[in-house]
Parts: sequence; C-alpha cells; structure tokens
Amino acid sequence: MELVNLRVKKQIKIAEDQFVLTLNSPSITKVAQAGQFITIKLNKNYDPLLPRPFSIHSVDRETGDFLIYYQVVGKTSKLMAELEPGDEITVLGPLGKGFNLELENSRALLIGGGLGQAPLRFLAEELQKKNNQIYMAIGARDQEGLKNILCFEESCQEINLATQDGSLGKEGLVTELLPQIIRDFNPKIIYTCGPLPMMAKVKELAAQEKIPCQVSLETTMACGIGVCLGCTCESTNSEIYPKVCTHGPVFWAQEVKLDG
Amino acid sequence: MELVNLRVKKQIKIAEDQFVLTLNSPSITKVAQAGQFITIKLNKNYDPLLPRPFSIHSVDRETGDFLIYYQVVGKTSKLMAELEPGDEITVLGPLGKGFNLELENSRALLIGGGLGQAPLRFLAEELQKKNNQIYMAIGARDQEGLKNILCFEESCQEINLATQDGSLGKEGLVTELLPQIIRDFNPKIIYTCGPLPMMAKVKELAAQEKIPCQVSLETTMACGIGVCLGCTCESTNSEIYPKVCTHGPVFWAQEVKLDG
Amino acid sequence: MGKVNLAVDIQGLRLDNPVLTASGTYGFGLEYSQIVEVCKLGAIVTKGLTLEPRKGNPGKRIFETPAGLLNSIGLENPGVESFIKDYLPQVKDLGPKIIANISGNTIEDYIELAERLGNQAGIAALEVNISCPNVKAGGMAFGISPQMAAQVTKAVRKSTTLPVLVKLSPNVTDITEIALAVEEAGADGVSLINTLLGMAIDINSQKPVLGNIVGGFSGPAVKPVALRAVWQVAQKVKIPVIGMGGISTWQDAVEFILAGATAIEVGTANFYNPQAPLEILAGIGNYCQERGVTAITDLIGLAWKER
Amino acid sequence: MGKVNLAVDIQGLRLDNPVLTASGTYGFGLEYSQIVEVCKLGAIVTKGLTLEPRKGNPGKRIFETPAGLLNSIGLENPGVESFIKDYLPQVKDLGPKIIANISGNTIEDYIELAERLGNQAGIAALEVNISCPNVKAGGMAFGISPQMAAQVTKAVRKSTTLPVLVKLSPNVTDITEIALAVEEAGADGVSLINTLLGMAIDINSQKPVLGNIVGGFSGPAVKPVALRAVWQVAQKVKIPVIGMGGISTWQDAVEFILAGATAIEVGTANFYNPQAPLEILAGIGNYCQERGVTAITDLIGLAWKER
Ligand SMILES: Cc1cc2nc3c(=O)[nH]c(=O)nc-3n(C[C@H](O)[C@H](O)[C@H](O)COP(=O)(O)OP(=O)(O)OC[C@H]3O[C@@H](n4cnc5c(N)ncnc54)[C@H](O)[C@@H]3O)c2cc1C
Ligand SMILES: Cc1cc2nc3c(=O)[nH]c(=O)nc-3n(C[C@H](O)[C@H](O)[C@H](O)COP(=O)(O)OP(=O)(O)OC[C@H]3O[C@@H](n4cnc5c(N)ncnc54)[C@H](O)[C@@H]3O)c2cc1C
Ligand SMILES: Cc1cc2nc3c(=O)[nH]c(=O)nc-3n(C[C@H](O)[C@H](O)[C@H](O)COP(=O)(O)O)c2cc1C
Ligand SMILES: Cc1cc2nc3c(=O)[nH]c(=O)nc-3n(C[C@H](O)[C@H](O)[C@H](O)COP(=O)(O)O)c2cc1C
Ligand code: FES
Ligand code: FES
Repeated sequence: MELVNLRVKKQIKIAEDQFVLTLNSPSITKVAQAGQFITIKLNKNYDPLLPRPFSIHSVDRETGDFLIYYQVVGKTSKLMAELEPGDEITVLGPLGKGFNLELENSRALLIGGGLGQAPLRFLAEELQKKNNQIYMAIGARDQEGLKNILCFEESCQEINLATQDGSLGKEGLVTELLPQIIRDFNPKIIYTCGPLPMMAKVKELAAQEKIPCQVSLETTMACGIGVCLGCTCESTNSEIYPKVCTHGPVFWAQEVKLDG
Repeated sequence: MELVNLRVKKQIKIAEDQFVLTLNSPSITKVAQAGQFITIKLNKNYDPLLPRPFSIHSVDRETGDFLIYYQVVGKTSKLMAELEPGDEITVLGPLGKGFNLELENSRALLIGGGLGQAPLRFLAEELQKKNNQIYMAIGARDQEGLKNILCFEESCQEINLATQDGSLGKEGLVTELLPQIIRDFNPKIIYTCGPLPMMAKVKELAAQEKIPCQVSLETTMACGIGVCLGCTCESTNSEIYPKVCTHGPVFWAQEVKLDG
Repeated sequence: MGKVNLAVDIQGLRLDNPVLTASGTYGFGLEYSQIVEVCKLGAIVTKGLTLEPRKGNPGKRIFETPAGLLNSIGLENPGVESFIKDYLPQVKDLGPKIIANISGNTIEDYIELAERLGNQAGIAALEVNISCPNVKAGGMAFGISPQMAAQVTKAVRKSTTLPVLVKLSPNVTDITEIALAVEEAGADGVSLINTLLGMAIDINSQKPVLGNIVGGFSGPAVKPVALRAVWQVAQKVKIPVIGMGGISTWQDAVEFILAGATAIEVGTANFYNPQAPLEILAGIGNYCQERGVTAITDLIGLAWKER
Repeated sequence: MGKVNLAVDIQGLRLDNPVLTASGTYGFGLEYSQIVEVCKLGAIVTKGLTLEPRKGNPGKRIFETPAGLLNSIGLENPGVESFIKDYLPQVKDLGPKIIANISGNTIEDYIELAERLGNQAGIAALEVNISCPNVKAGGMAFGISPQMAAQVTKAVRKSTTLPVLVKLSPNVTDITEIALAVEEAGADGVSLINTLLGMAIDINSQKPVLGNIVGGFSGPAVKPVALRAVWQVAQKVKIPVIGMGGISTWQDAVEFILAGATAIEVGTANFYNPQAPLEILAGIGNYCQERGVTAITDLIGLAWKER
C-alpha cells in the first residue's frame, strides 16, 4: 500500500460515460492482486471530499501500467472524465483482499454485471496464467454496457452476453444464462461482481451446485484502509460487521449476506 | 443585467498567474459601462461556492466580445486559468455603477495599482471616444505586474510606470509619481483603482489639488445585486453602509472612507 | 401522466407551491425579479424587518467557508414604515404571496410590528425571527429559551389575524422543545433553521474575519444539520414545518419534504444560482410525476410516516 | 531564523508538538503508519474504547455531504481488554504519546475504563468522550448536561492519575457552560468539538441514508462552528483547549490556535489527505518562523488576547 501522486498516461472513452484510464506505477503494479482496488482523489478542494474506490482493471507488470475502467455516475467520476494525459491524481493502493487464485489447470466461471466487469479482466488474466479455462458471462442494461468486452477475448475461452433490452446477446438477465453454462462447462469455481441482486442469484445457484463462489462487494468508503469502520457489510457467521475495504472487497459468497 | 451561460472564446496568458479571458455576449457588451463588473461561477459543485466579481476590462460593441483581465489568487481564479475555448461559465452582469463619463475634450488622469488596472482600459477607451487626453500611471510589485500595459497604448497619451522592486519604470510606489504628473498634466479628473493605501493616497492628493476623483472599490460579495447587504464599505457622509455592488464599485473619493 | 398538485396550505396560508425564498437572501424580491420569473415562487419572505431602520453591523460582513457562508449583516433594513411606504406597493405586485419576516429587541417590538403589518394589504403571513445570531439585543436570545419563544409567539399571535410562522434557531440543545413551546403558544407553523453560529479568523491580521466576530452560518455545508432538525421537529409538532438550510437542488428539497417539511425556503443558493428556486420547483414536480404522486402533500414526512 | 519551539504542555501532558489525530479517524495508528510518518505526530488519540467489545451500528454508516461527512459507526471497538492485550504493545512503539479515548454507558463504566487504562504503560492521557451522537445509552446524554458532564469528569478524575481531557459536544445551546462544569470538576483540558448531529435522506428509497438514521457530522463543512466553539470556550476556561472540527490545512490549524487552542486534532481530513497532519505540522512551524514567533504557545488565543 502506498500513497502517491500519479500522472495520467492515457484516457480512452469506451462508450457513453465509460472510460478506461491508464496510470503508471511499477511499485503498485508489482504487488497488485486481482480483485484489489485503489482510491482516487483528484481535486484539491472539498467537494467532492472523499477519495473514491476503483478496482484495478488490468496490470502490465513489465511497463508498470495499470488500468481503471470506470463509469461516470457522480462528482468524482465526472471530474475523472475530464482528465488528460499529464494531469496528476492522488492514488492510495493497492487496497483490500483480492480473489482467491489457487485454481490451476481447471475451469472458472466469471460473471460480471454492469461495471462489475471491471475487476474481472485482471482476474481472468491471472487465472489464464495458471492454465485455467475461463468462461465469462456478462450482463448489462444495453449494448452500451458491453463496449469493453473485447478486453476479455484473449484470456477467456467463451464469452456469453445478456442485455436487459436485448440489444446485444440474450435478452434478459445474465443469471438466466447460468444454469445452462454451469451444466455445459462444469466450473470448479465461480467469481462474480455486479449488482447485489445479481450476485445473490449467483450465490444461490452456486450453492445449489455446491461450487465455491467468490463475490466482490461495493460500498461507500471513507478511509479505504480499515480505520473509519464505515464500509461494513453483513456477515453470515460472525457477530462483527466485516469491512469491505480490508476484509474484502472479495468474500466467499457464503460468508456475507447479499440482500442489501 | 442578465444571467447567462457563456462559452469561453479565448484565453491568453499575459504573465505569471495573469490571464485575459474573452467572452462574447452582444447584449451584455451593448449596455456595459466602464467600471461595471460581472460575476463568474464556473463550477457546478459547492467549493468554491459563491460567484466572484470581475471588472469588464474592455468591450467590442461590434463583435459583442468583452474581456476579463484577472489574476490567479484563489479557488475560482485557479479554475478560470484552466478554461479553454468552448468551456461554459455562468455570468451575471453587467453589475454596479460605472465611472462618471461626463468629461469631454479635456484631460483625465488614470491611476492603477496591480490588477486595479483591469477596469481602467475600458475607462480609457470610453474617455478617448469623448476626445479626452488620457494620462496613465500604473504601479505594480514588479515587471510581471506590467505585462498588460500595451493595451493602454492606443487610448492613452502617456503611460508612467512604477514598480516596487524597480524592475520596470520608477522604483517605488506609483503615488510618488503623482505630484509631478498632476503639475505637468493638470488633469480635470482623476480615476483610480488598486490597493486601498494607494487609493487613499490618491484621494488625499486629489483633495489637495481640488481635482474631482473617483475610486473603484473591491470587497467580498455574495449576491452582486444588492440583496445580501454583505458588500459594505464606509461612507463619509451617510449613516448607512454603501453597498459596493450597487452603490459602487465606483464612488467619488470623498464619499467613502479608504482606511480599510 | 396527470398534473401534480403542488399547492400547500399552512393553516390558512395557501400557497400555489411549496418553494419560497428565505429571508435576507432575496431582499424584497425586486432585484431578482429582473433575472428570475419570481411570479412562479410559492412565496417571498422579506428581509428581516424591524421597527426602526437599522444600518447593520460594521466591518466585513460575509465570508465564504467550505460549501458555506458566514454572514454578520446585523438585520440592516429600512424599517417597517419605509418598507410599507416605499417597497410594499411594488412588492405586492410581484405575484407571489409576501411573508414579512420580523425581528424585535423586545416583545413590544414584535407586537407593534405584527400590528403594523397585520393590516397591510399584500402581506400574507408573518415569519417571526427569534433566531438571528447577528444582533445583540433580542434576536437569538428569544429563540434559545422555550419560555421566551412562547411569550413572543403568544404576543404576536394576539396582535394579528395573519398566519404566524415562528423561525427557530438550530443553536440549541433540543430544538423540538422550542418548537413544541411555540406550537403550544399558538404558532401556525415553524420555519427552520435559521443560521448556525460560526466564525473564521484571518491568519494574517490574527483577528476574526467578520466585523461582528461571530456570524450566521448557512449554505450547503449546514444541510445535514437542518435536515436533522426538520426530521426531529416534524415528528413532534402538529403544525406545518417550513424547512430550510442549504437547499440548493430539487433533490435537497425532496429530502426536506420527506423529512416532514410542508414547504421549503431557498436561501444562500440564490447567490450562486439565482435560478435555483425555479429549478427546484420544476424538479419537485417531475419527481412527483415520475413516481405517480398526484399531490405534493402526499410526500410530506414519508421518510418516517407509517406506510 | 531560529528554530520554533512547538512543544505544548497540557497540565502535565507534554507533547513535542500540538498536532494530534482525532479519535475514530486513525484507528490505533497502525494502519496509517504504513504510509505516514506517524512518529512525528504530537499524539495519537485512539478509537473510542468501551468496556466490552462493540460491534457498532447496522446498515449504512457513512455518507458524504457537501464538504462534510456523516458517520454512524456507533463506537465499534474491540473493547478495552483486547485493546490492552492485542494492540497496545504495538501501538506504544509507534512513537507518539497515546491518548485513550473512552466511552461508557454509565459512570461506573467510565470509572472502570479509567482504572483499567490508568495503570497501563504507554497511555499518556485519557480523553473522555461524553459526546458521541451515535450510541443510545450514555454517549451524548452526558455531554449535554453540565451536571452529568461534571459527574463523569469527577469520577474519572478520581480514578486515575493520568491527565484527563473531556471531549465536548457542539450540540448544545451553550458549550461554555459544559466546559466550565467539567473544568470545575477537575478536567485537565477540554477537547472540542465532537461531531454535530446531522442526517441525510435517500430520495429513491425515501428513507434515511444511515442505518442509525442520524449521524455525526464532521469535516471542513463544520469548521466555522468548531472554531466558534473553541473561541468561546478558550476565553472562559483556564485549562487548555484542544481544538478540532474540519481542520485540513495548516491555515485551519493556525486559526484554531489563534482562537485559543493549545493543541489541535485532525480527524476527517486523514481520509482525504493522510499527509494532512504532517503538512499541518510543517506549515505551523513555517508560519511561526516567518513571523518571528519562537514558541507556538505564544500564538494561543492571540485573536482575542490583549496585546
Ligand atoms: C471496492 C470497489 C471497487 C469499485 N470499482 C469500480 C470500478 O472499477 N469502476 C467503477 O466505475 N466503479 C467502481 N466502484 C464504484 C465507484 O467507487 C463509484 O462509482 C464512485 O465512488 C462514484 O463516485 P462519484 O464521485 O463519481 O459519484 P457520487 O457523487 O459519489 O455519487 C455516487 C452515486 O450515488 C448517488 N447519490 C449521491 N448522493 C445521493 C443521495 N443523496 N441519494 C441517493 N443517491 C445518491 C449518485 O447519484 C451516484 O449514482 C467501486 C466501488 C468499490 C467499493
Ligand atoms: C467589483 C470588483 C471587481 C474586480 N475586478 C477584478 C478584476 O478585474 N480582475 C481580478 O483579477 N480581480 C478582480 N477583483 C477581485 C476578484 O474578485 C478576486 O480576486 C476573486 O474574487 C478571487 O476569487 P478566488 O476564488 O480566485 O480566490 P479566493 O479563494 O476567494 O481567495 C481570495 C483571496 O482571499 C484570500 N483568503 C481566502 N481565505 C482566507 C482566509 N481565511 N484568511 C485570509 N485570507 C484568505 C486568498 O488567499 C486570496 O488571496 C474584483 C473585485 C471586485 C469586488
Ligand atoms: C446574508 C443573509 C441574511 C439573512 N438575513 C436573515 C433575516 O433578516 N431574517 C431571518 O430570519 N433570516 C435571515 N437569514 C437566514 C436565512 O433566511 C436562512 O434561514 C439561512 O440562511 C439558512 O438557509 P440557507 O442555508 O438556504 O441560506 C439570512 C441569511 C443570509 C445568508
Ligand atoms: C468515522 C468517525 C468516527 C469517530 N469516532 C469517534 C470516537 O470513537 N470517539 C470520539 O470521541 N470521537 C469520534 N469521532 C469524532 C472525531 O474525533 C472528531 O471529534 C470530529 O470528527 C470532528 O473533527 P473532524 O471534522 O476533523 O473530523 C469520529 C469521527 C468520525 C468521522
Ligand atoms: S473505508 Fe474506512 S474502514 Fe473501510
Ligand atoms: S454583494 Fe450582495 S449586496 Fe452587494
């Protein structure tokens, strides 16, 4: 974990209100694990006030580049969209606990919903290195939400798509694809990141099929490093409220409640 | 007075931390008077919160262009310095009471200190149209503060300079030049805008010589249109506190106290 | 989609819509009428009026803080007589109902103001300011004691037939106690919050920034405190609550209505966005329409009411 | 230019410099020690400790407001025994003095906490939190009544030889009254302010944003209120005042010292600028040096002291 000012290296517009930012930090890139995140603070004034968390989308350990895939939803992301190469932002990271990467020579199913795709690219790239076959299922509201899927082509064996409006892939929710995929592909582990109802459904299906499942949670954060105790979720087996920033953002699905 | 969103037409860096912004609004330009100001709000968030007042530096009634000459001193001006052609800002104006422009075929002395130069260009241009001879005296901390003086060349007959560090013009305060200038030039009216101690000295000299004198004041403003009652100065002859935004910013020197 | 009924009724004070402009931030409405369609406002609350003209506080009067504003105007106003003679004739033609905000040093002052304004055509209600932090005598002193707040309310209540709103200070341990006291004393509604007490120091001169040392603190910064106050008071009193404090957007306004406000006032926001009140009005209407809410009154207090 | 003496003495609590980190915003100092030179801090105030472990409040706990932060953590902490056993051994090696912030439901709780912590090597002082707005029993209730505040103070005072700081709530009509009561009861210093009471409502769900409905409000937004409180209290009490509330820059810190604070705590600012405490420390030193001030103590209260 380090606190650094980084210059923007590149910014690409992927779709309406979606961007991929390239930053460079050999030291962060070196230690970053799939599923970890950084926080970004880019304005010196007090509105917005707090840094915002973003998953590490991908790393290039040779160049030290790493990517952030983000959507414009509010104050900070709006400012991020205006960043140009050379602009300086303050980054804290890498933070949190990443995905379990013990799987080797096996089969993993990755399920992303909306911007929940963001951490899955890094995950897929790491899983591929360990000689796994990767099956990807991505859901989005419409085809605008699927403009970044090419990034999964190299690492994944198959990519299944669903949109709520049917503009690309199957019409409906991505979770509707899952029973079939699980039957055909027989994954040894499932990873998912996206809206809570989607992850809840994935958790349910995985439990039915007795497949280990990891979920990556989102929540409002203040400190990002475990001191403010603000970023809680609910545990299924412990009295204390786990902190998404340090105990997560990745949890085993059965460890946490996903009913919002 | 109108409230409009205007696009930046041009922005020129004049010197370290000094810029001239070109905006276009035929309707504002048409009615604007020398000495009036506008307020600018350019961020949608709450820090900085209030619009900031800036003098109208010059107008081009044919194109509708008008200029703002400003210095970077804090939050809003820092954001202004980042403006690029096409960016939108919210402008309220023209506001306030401008300089007295009754003088014709006569001689006016204009004294600017620091960014107090800003409103004097518009004033000089208006006075010139009425066939007056204009004598200009400008003081600044150093030569960086005199980088915009070329703008006075067309309208003024003579420009006298002083810098506190002696890097350009006479070393010392601009007010030290005045007794000589007043003797040689015999102005019928004096206008001044700049730091309070400077204007206080000008007021004193003008009173000694019995020359009518106008000062343009600066103060913190909230509304700019006379409703918040926050932008007061002290009157010499009235119980009430005059409002710089509506009763000013230009006052006859003997109307107001200039001791801070 | 049908039209949304935005009208609200504050114990007889009927307003076409719940968006008002706050005292001291809108003058008497004349200035903003040059750039804003003020006729669309639910009501205009006047700058605080006193019996005699007041020249206000000396020295620096306003200072910006992070997302907030400090002011120490000190109730500068032309006095009630000049208001009636020189301003009211124009002001009452602006369109919206006019609510006169009044301030006194003594209970007698309040009574006289109420009597004087009560029989003026064009005044729709009184907002009794017992919470101004910027004046020495009276002002906030009345607003921090339930007994004194009740006394002022009772006195004004007896002196006029107009609806009487009492404006409360947030600078108290328990604002509901004061609200209950003025309700009991006959107030038709409570307006809250007036400004918090704040200050700033100039590190160059090493003296307080404001001429009056402390000032009233308003703007987006105070919104969480204001909303909490409205939430607390609205659950305790039966009379309508008029909410304010940092309201800048329609989303802010909806928060206050859900917390229990029957109407809202826009104050400091006028300074950085003169169109704020009308944008808020439009936004509230859309919000209702999108959710199939046919009357704004159905939203009031929904954040705590049993559904 | 000579070196500036930044040391301050709070009735026997000697600190190398006046820059502390505020309770609940710095954990026990261990996390930030990975990215900040925490050894340079004047002191670290621990997360609020209670007798038993607390799991804190359910639901959403933090929410950003304009230039501010709402929190409803609810004093989650491992309990005093676990603190002493599992954390203190590491914490006391960080370098700065450690001030234990304590919270109880009853006076007996405070006494037991004071006794338990009072004989631990590595604890330099106690900061008695009688102002937490996020817990039901105790907490702020003690902080809004001069009598109860005095009782807690007296009890803690008797139970330990450590310097006792009492942390005051701004959610009161007159904070100086509480400050005088705890001074009288034997406090060695007062820390102010704890958080204001605020809230936010989610206009989509139409329910309060925070699980606990209301929350503690902190950050730059509250600075004007905090500074005013320090200004008022410092002129009334003789014991040192530790100022906090929105301090983010050295300029802010200097304002608090000029207002009468002997030391300052940095809270919410750690979240958006973990280097803030050290930048403040450096900035204060420069400010003194540029003005020829040789000891920071010469600045305390200069905004109101006769010169
Ligand atoms: C571990 C982690 C990893 C993440 N990774 C990514 C990632 O890779 N890419 C990505 O795009 N995002 C990611 N996120 C989400 C990201 O952090 C948020 O999108 C970001 O914080 C938004 O900040 P903002 O300032 O742009 O929006 P804000 O201004 O903070 O607004 C955020 C959202 O809240 C809403 N909101 C604000 N105020 C209110 C209110 N009063 N009532 C109701 N709603 C309100 C806004 O409308 C908006 O939708 C991640 C989050 C976490 C916790
Ligand atoms: C009628 C009028 C006309 C004007 N015309 C011009 C013009 O043409 N050109 C021009 O450049 N300027 C002009 N000004 C001045 C201009 O309005 C200010 O420079 C501007 O408001 C600064 O805004 P800002 O947000 O950049 O700085 P801010 O962030 O508001 O800071 C302003 C200044 O105050 C200081 N300050 C802020 N907080 C504190 C504190 N706590 N203690 C002590 N000092 C503090 C800052 O350091 C800075 O120097 C005019 C002013 C008026 C009233
Ligand atoms: C410059 C200024 C002047 C004010 N004058 C008055 C006044 O005369 N009477 C009054 O009751 N409130 C006065 N107020 C308080 C406002 O009406 C309002 O209660 C407060 O500012 C909170 O709302 P806001 O945050 O939307 O501004 C004034 C506020 C400001 C900023
Ligand atoms: C997340 C959070 C947790 C806090 N927890 C405590 C606490 O346990 N005990 C306490 O006395 N104060 C607590 N506080 C209050 C701070 O110590 C401080 O008094 C307040 O936040 C004002 O300072 P600031 O604006 O610099 O944050 C907490 C504040 C925050 C933001
Ligand atoms: S964000 Fe502070 S503990 Fe997780
Ligand atoms: S700035 Fe509001 S009255 Fe002048």
